[in-house]
Amino acid sequence: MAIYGPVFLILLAAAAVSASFWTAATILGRNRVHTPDKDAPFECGSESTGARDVKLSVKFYMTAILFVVFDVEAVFIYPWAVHFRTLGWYGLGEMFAFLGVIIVALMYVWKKGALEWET
Amino acid sequence: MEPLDLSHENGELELPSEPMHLNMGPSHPAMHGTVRIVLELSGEIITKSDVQIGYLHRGFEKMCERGTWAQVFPYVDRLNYVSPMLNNVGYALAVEKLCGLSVPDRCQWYRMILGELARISDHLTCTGAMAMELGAFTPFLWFVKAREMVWDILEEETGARLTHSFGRIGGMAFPPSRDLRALCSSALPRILEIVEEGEKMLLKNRIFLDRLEGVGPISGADAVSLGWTGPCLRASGIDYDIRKAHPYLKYDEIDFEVPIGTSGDTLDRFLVRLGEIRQSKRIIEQSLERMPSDGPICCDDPRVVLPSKDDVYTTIEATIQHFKLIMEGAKVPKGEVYSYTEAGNGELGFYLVSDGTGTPYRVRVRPPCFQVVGGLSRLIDGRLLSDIVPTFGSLNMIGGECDH
Amino acid sequence: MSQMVLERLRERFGAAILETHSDFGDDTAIVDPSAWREIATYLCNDPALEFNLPVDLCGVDYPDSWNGPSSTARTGRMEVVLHLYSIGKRHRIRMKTRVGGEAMEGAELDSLTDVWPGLNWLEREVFDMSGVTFRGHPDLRRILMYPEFEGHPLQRTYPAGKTQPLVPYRTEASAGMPIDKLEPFGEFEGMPFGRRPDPTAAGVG
Amino acid sequence: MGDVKEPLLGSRDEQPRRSLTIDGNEQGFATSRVDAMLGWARKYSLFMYPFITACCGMEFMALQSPRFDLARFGAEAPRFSPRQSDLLWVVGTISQRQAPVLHRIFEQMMSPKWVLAFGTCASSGGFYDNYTTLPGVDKIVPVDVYVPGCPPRPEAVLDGLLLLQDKISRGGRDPRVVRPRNDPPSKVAELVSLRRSSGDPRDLLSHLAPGVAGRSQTEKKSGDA
Repeated sequence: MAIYGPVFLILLAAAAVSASFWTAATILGRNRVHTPDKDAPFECGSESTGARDVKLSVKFYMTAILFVVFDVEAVFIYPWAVHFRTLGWYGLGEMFAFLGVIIVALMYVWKKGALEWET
Repeated sequence: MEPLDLSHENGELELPSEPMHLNMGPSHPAMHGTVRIVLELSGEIITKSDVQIGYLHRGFEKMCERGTWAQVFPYVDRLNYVSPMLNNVGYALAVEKLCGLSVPDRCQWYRMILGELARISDHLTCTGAMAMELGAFTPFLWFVKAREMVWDILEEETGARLTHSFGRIGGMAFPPSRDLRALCSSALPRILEIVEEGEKMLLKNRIFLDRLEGVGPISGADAVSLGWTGPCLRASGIDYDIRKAHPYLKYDEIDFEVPIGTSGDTLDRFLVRLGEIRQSKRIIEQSLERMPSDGPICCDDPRVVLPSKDDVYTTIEATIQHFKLIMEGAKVPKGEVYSYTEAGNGELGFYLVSDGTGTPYRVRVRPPCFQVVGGLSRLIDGRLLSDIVPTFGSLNMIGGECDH
Repeated sequence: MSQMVLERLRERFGAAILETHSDFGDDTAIVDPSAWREIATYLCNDPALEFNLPVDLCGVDYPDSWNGPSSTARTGRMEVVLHLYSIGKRHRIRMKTRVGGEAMEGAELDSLTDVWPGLNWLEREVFDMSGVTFRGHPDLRRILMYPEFEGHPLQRTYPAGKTQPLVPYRTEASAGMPIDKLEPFGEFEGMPFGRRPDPTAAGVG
Repeated sequence: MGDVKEPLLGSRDEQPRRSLTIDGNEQGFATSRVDAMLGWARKYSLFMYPFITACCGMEFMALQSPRFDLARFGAEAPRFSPRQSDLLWVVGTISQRQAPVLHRIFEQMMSPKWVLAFGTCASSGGFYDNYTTLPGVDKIVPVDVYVPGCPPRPEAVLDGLLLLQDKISRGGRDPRVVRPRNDPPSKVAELVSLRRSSGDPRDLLSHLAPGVAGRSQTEKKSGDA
């Protein structure tokens, strides 16, 4: 348990710093005045023409989600790559199995046409 | 329960989606503060763009109808405010064509020298700003330092760094100062050094080249039908430079090349401008040698040119002439004329209509970058959003001239 | 050098070319407004003339109240002037026509945007500044002035000093200091005496 | 710290307008130590919003360049969003079409905010006194310092910036009069020598033909030493 002491301290310090910023901002900036112009989004000075509630094509969402999934999988490969030597053949086999699963998923997604961009 | 992923052969299950509208508004670092582009985007690709100008419309043509012919010079300075001297020379030549005047040789050479200096400062500013808008801030500072040297010479000659108002109908305000040769001979090599240093840093930089090559291409025929002139037209391979096609002043007596591009994309427009800086240096050097070191700077037509100050204070005729010229303006003969010169961005034309009085009836300026920016939406449609910045920078839109 | 252009125009269009002259070296053809488009397409497509560069298009206002400098009597108040250039043949021409009555009624011309795409913005500017509408223009709206602006500023009848502000000005009371021009900063202060008095400048806004 | 009430100035729906003064101290003099310290901190870290439109922009580039460096005064950081900037540089002519844009950007800036009108066109509309030009930016936004000149020389703008910094350090919000910096005569001599030591601009063209430049420089030095 002792070795986790410093980690706990860092978390504490981070919480303290962010809390102090937050409280300082609320105290100092207490009397903000909100006028319709001030709260409007800044679009190079022109009246903003509704970039907020626009119905975007679904392909953007698909690409974003797929990226998140494959990125997280990439994160798992890094620690393995660091301890590549110590894990030996067993580690290699495990990682290839893991990669196999990802490749299958990628094939499925590709065939279903989720990666298509020019509709 | 039916399985969800039915295979839809008959047309995709496409959810209705609207394009996103975005304002690349007037107050934008890459839009020179005066152009607003309303973009219709699908993702990063621009499907439709509406370029709106007029945010710096200052009513140049209406203001010219108020004062005399000579009072138009300060307004003409502020059209293409990056190279004001070229506007002065263009307007002076237009009025002289209407009056049928010809200026002495010394003044013609002097106009060419100061005009080419202004062209150098125009191209330095445009290429520097283009590099800065793509993130290369250091070459921008170098090019502005080089432009300071050009401005020092112009300040020494005309008294003002930017808005000289140095042209007069029938001549120039003052003769060249005695150390013009020394100033130019020492400044021009240093300016070339800085330009070469900037080029070494930019033209071998992979990122810079990838951002410019093949971006916003336009063919020669399209450019001509859009009314393009100047460096942007020459970048598309059309060899049309008014100093060569219809020489005015003394451009036919000196040799210089006209840099021509090949594919008409942003990189060619960048390289044509850098090439023109070197040609302008050659023109200045040859003009410096051939300019007579003495002789009148203004033509001797009393109806148009102001008398010298000591005459005005001593003789009554000069005083009357001075009073009538200032108060009622030079009496330009009735009629209309169109005169054109090669300014920084292309063919700068002046269509003057005179009704014989001292006040211009109509002064129409043909701003070269107005037509060039007119073709911008054709260059950026279908391309990426980030390609707008280099393309727009390479057109060198100057608010004062485009919105006159 | 391009007398040939004027002759070809005269022999081909005859009556539609009202007058031609070459003052100060610029070859000019004054044409009938109805034949404006036909002559323009001929100038652009004829292999001998090949005017492929649209140089400039502008409106010059000659209201009778100002008895403008135009020499011959022509019907129409607003003169639309088009300058063309041929890159290949290196010659130029100016084509003029007069449209619109005294109150700018019927000031209409055919649009040449499909002949030269470069005239798209120039026609919008002539519409914005001088009030001439172009039939068949893809999107004829104001280009230099803001859409809420009424009137056409480059017409002689529009006083120079009349502003139509979009944002309400701050008053001296709210600003706590004088922000308006102090008298005697007259409307024509500093202007030479020789300038022609503007007969229509009764009340300047 | 004085209770900084941002006035509802020129906002669209015409609420009652109050003049631009901190309620605490009318004369605009920093009264407490905290005010003085805050003023000192603010004046040397002015984040600018460069609202550049016309020819003054060229002189603004010269101002940013190494020769007339704005960074010496801590005011060279351009922030292209009004949310992160304190000083609005209005550089160049503002047309009637640009006025709503400028007004909206001024409104969207975070207070405390200041405005510097760069050049005659921004200060009073300049010689474009016609149907399309806004006769002075103070018609729509409260301006703190007006820098005359068309375009003003960079030195004039730096002087205007110093005036603004004095005003900020005093905590003055009074828009009526900006008290000129009081440079006692002794200081002027020092400033001039500082100017001379930083070199004559002609030095930039250093190796001029010795016959010409050398003589004019020695003349100048001996002239006003």
